[in-house]
Amino acid sequence: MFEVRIHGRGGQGVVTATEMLSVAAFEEGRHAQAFPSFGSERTGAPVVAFCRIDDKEIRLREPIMQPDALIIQDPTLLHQINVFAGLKPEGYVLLNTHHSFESIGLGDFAKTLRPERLCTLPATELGLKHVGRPIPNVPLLAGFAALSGIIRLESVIKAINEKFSGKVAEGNVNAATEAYALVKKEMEERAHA
Amino acid sequence: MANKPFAITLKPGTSLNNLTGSWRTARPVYLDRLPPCNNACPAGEDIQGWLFHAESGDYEQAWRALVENNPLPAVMGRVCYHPCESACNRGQLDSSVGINSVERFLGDEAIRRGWKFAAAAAASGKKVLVVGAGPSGLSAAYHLARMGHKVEIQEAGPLAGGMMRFGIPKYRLPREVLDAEVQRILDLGVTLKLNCKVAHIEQSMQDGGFDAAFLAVGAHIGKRAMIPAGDAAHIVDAVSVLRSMEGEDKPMLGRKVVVYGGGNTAVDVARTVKRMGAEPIIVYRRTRDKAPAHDFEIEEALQEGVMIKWLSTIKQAGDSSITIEKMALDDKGFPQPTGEFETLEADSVVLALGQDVDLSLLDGLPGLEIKNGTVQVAPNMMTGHAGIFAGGDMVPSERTVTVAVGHGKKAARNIDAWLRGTAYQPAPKHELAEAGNLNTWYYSDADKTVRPMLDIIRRQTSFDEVQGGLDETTALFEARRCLSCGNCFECDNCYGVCPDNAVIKLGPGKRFEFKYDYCKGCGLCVAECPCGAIKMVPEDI
Amino acid sequence: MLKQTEGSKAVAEAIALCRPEVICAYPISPQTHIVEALGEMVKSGELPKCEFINVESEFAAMSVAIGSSAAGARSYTATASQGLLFMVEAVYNASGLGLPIVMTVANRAIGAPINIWNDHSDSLSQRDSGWMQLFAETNQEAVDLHIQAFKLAEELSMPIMVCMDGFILTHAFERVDIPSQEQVDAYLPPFDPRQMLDPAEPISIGAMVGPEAFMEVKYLAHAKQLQALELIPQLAAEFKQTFGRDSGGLVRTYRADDAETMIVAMGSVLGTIKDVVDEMREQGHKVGVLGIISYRPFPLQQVREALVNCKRFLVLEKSLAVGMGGIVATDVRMAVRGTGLKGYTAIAGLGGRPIPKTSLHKLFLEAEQESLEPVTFVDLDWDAVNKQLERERQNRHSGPIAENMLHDKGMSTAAKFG
Amino acid sequence: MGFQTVKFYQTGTFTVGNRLLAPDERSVQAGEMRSNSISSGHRACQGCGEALGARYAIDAAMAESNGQLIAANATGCLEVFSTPYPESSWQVPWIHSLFGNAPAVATGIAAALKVKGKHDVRVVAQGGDGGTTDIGFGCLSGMFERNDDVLYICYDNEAYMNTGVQRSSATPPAARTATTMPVGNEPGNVFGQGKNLPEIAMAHGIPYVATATVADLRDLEYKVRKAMKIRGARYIQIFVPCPLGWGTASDATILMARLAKETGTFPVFEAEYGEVTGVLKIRNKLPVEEYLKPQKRFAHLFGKHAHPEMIARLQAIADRNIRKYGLLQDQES
Repeated sequence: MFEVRIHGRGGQGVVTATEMLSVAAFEEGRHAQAFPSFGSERTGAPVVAFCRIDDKEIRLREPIMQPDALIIQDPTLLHQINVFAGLKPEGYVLLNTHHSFESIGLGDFAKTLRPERLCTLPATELGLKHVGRPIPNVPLLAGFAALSGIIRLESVIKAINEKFSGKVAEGNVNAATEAYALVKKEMEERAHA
Repeated sequence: MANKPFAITLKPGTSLNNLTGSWRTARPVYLDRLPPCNNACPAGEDIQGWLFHAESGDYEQAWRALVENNPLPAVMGRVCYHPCESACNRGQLDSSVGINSVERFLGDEAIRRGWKFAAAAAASGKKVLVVGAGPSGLSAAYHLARMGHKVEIQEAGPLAGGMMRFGIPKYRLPREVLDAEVQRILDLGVTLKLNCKVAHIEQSMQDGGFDAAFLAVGAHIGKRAMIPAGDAAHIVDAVSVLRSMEGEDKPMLGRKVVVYGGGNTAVDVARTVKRMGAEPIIVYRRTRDKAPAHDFEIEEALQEGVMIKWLSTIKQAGDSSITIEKMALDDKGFPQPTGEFETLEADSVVLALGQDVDLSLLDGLPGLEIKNGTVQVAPNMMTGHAGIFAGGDMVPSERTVTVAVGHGKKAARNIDAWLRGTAYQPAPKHELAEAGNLNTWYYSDADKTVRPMLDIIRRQTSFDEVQGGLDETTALFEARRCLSCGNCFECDNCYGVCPDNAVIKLGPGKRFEFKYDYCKGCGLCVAECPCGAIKMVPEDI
Repeated sequence: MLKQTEGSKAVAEAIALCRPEVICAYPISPQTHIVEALGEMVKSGELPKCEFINVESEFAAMSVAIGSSAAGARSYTATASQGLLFMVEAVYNASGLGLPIVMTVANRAIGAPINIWNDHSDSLSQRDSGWMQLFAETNQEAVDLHIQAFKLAEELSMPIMVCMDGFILTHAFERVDIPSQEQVDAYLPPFDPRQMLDPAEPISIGAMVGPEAFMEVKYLAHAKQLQALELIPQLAAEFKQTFGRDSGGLVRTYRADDAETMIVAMGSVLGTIKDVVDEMREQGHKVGVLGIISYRPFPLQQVREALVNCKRFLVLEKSLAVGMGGIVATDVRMAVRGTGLKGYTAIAGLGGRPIPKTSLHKLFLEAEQESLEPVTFVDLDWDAVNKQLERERQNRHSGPIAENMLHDKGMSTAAKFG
Repeated sequence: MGFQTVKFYQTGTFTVGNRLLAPDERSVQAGEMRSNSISSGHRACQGCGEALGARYAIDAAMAESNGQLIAANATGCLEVFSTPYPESSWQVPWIHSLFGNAPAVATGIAAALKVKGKHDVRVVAQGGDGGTTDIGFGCLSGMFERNDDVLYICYDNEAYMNTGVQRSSATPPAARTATTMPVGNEPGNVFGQGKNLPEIAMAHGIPYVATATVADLRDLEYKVRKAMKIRGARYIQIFVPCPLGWGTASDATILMARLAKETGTFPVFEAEYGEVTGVLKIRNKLPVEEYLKPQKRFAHLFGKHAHPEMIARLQAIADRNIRKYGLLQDQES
């Protein structure tokens, strides 16, 4: 079982992101369970949502306390709560920022994790560029696909098309595609560095 | 219901099993009360009864109900002083119902449409002699004829009608109206012999083979007063004046005519001579409010230009003037001389001081009692002589056409009973329907309709009828102002206001019934009955 | 059709397949997504011949359903928590009048303190209301139970609550098989009301019943629920025939055959329990599970049969009878009366407190060792509780409990995740 | 108002029946075939205004709907006296659910009828003033706001009579009830509180709002029939005196209603979409004493320890009604 936790703020599509992640997994014939943290649903408040992916039926209903992957949609949360709580040592971290881990002061923390499983992505910019809204969730999902290989980009695109239609879908697909490529490129560059 | 939830779901209307009548401590009962109009009517008319039919526009039915008691509605609608209207409870609400005008409308309508009386009952084989074709005699003849008796009227005068013709001026009662109503009575098979003065009643009965007689000769002899008068003074009595108006030779009274008296006859004479071009002055010893004449008659006379000297007596009459003395009312309201005199121009003086009865036909008849110039009768209208009944002005009574008509009806019923060897038992009188018995909320506000009056110039110069009749709309309106005091008119209020549906509506004309199984005795039906036709009676507990 | 979808959406689709005729909606978390989805379906025409009424309160929601059901329409509403309590008078009335209304309860705690997260306090507070209550373990079961619920309610002319854990199920995206309209139509006949307000055959519904018949009326309601004990397994079997799935029924056991320690629970926590049991089984512990689906009527016999061969049982419940202990546990103990079985009660997950596997491992081991207190409060912060109790002992005016405890726990007013 | 066209008839215009009217102009209550929606044998007190008002109203609604009517009833006197097991007084399909939910139940019935295509079957909800102005107010307002196809009839007897005469928000100032006893400086119910529900209903902008009394049957029937011709939420408040609660004679029920109207204490009017469109004029204006004096609930205003100042305040309320609604014959309304 693979467990993903997504952090963000109300209005950034955190819950939608886990749902789309679960849909993407479903599209690949796997079982998935997405659920929110059931917090208050006000804009701007810290929000967390979860997604489990497995090849068999998922019965577990506890919150994800030791995630295999973290997607952090808003870097300002780093100063507010311990978003990394319970992260497994082999865990993946995808952070929405155009800075590096080092430049935002997470250099030391990053060193405790596997470097090939860490990545930052200017997802808000991608959202603005392709969809016209500063919503980072879809680019991050695609970036996560690129980073972890847990799901495929095609599945993310299917989930996008299930969730959205028309221009919004198109923009999101473009954003996802670019994000996927960016992360792939980043990972390759890092692998060759 | 078997498949419906137990107890929670119920069958409709099952509360009929719960007989709430057991809660009652008092029960409502329907009753009829005597309407004040009926109670006041000297002719014994069922006024409310005929108004009921008039309300729905069924005038013929209304007329038929009316003539059950009074065969002269067109006359009555003109000359009756309508005590019914004085008694009418509506008078306490706005103004009394114009019963008289509706009656006249019905009477005129009957003449116009030529309605006839219903055929007489099977012939009884009895013969009755009616003496006098005045209102009382005609009334008795009518009722007796309808009861199946053979009736002959013997009238001393040249025409039927009595005082209706010879006492009431044309401008109040057009003669064609009178003639029509008299003729309708004669059409029932009544024989009328005119110019046939009964000299001796027993003889006349014997001659004609009559089984009974009704005497209604009226009071036609004018009373005289002791007035010192010169030889040239022209003094006549009012009855003679009015009677002569019906003949070829009109009375010669001159220009200045003094009428002495304060009754309706005095006013009639004054208004009559006014129409003949004279200048009448009524001299009366008391005040207007003490005068026996109806105030509306005095008012109409004044409107027409009749002069009236109140609180005056004639002290002396000369050939072209009279001397009058001013009077003053004492503490008890009696006029007393003041010693103050005045002279009035007078070409003639008409005495209108009342009339006496010519009782000569009774001379020698055993068993009779005569008092104050009138024949005394028992409650059944029979004189002291068996089989001879009397009524109208010749018996002690208020001398009006309506009273006379009532006498005729009452006498007829008693004669009929006497002829059949029984006694007439009038139906017991219901308790009076008083204003307090009514819930007048339910009656719409509706002021009395005013009858049209002839314009004043024509009143002063012609004998055209002064007071007009109602047209159909106004008559209907007036009829519908009736409150139906004391008698159910099927307004459905009791049926409607019962919170317990404990009143059964039986259908038109059949009134209502209480369902005492359910009536809780709240009394709402009584309180909300407009006409006082229900009352509460304590239960026997 | 298999779908990856939200529990609420799946339930809404299932409701729509049942062809409801009147739906009353009043928003309360966490049931909102269900009626929102239904409202959209009605408005778009996707769900025809249905009146969707936005009422002004839950009391009105149930009252409207009472009216529509009494007038012969298949009627549905959904609620939770305070909403259920706000409609309680009408809840009792609906059952008293025998109206087969189906209501989803997205189970949620009851305040004060106000709390929007899951536990079973709300529907369990209505255990004596005369309504049937079925608890879903998964969203698939929630879908399936709603389809069965209409049939069950209308068969007996009695209302039913389908209970699903708020947020945990209602807001969870997971794989659900949504049946086809043909399948549902084959299973669920049109509503043929036992009685109906109809000018053609007037009846008076809702009489005042005095002492002379009230007990009989109440017994008849009880007797109906006893009939439901037979009907529920039948309908589940028929369901399996039509849809090819096991869903519903009165109870369901897991690895219970040779179990010495049985864990009894309701709702979604059964999934976590099963995972824990699997792990413990691997370690050689003879642990099994009894899931109760039908809480009302309570299947005393089936519970007894499921437990009679074990040595001890633990009832894990998301509800608390304050001043007494377990609510479900009381009924379970009633079922095994006379067997001498050892029974334990664990109160867990109140107000959305996570029930992690680790805590259950520990709890079940203690149960197996019979070292538990009769009533255990899982993951209770004894430190905070004891401090407050001490404060109250010392000072009558000790201040608001919740704030004191947050202070003790060093928390700011911003909630932690998890 | 429209029904006044029968004015021509001098006898019986205000009575239940009138033989002089054309059959189609006659009142429902005058008909031998009226539905008698509440049968005899109900357990209402003697002279009960509510039993009377309910039959008036429901019979009229039955007549207008050709018998296609369903009624929802709030808890209260009307419910208790009409349906104690095992007997029901109702002839119409009828349901009683709770005290405070009759409007919502009616909404549900209307929704069911709509969805089943039974457009000819109509729905009324009914309750007393407590069930309407107090406990049922929320549901009523909701029903109004949604403009559900329900005629709600409030039988207003100005207190909770079923439970023993306690104050409701429809209880008039100064009135004695079991919870506003005639003691202290300002005996009886307080001034300045309470709800004017017809006006609150009007504020919802619903198609039709009217008041009526059991003293004006023709007006009442006209309003019920008019309301039944309209679709959407409609509200009629019928003034139904209570002999028990008011301390009046059982035969004075209609008189009391009449006096309430004639003094201006209870304005009788109708309104469409929030605007007053007609008033029933006062025929003979009377001082409020005429209305108050026969009622024991106002007895403390008279006699040895009289409160003329409170009577004056009640008169002022009546005068305000008269001014506001134009209740006098020559007033614009």
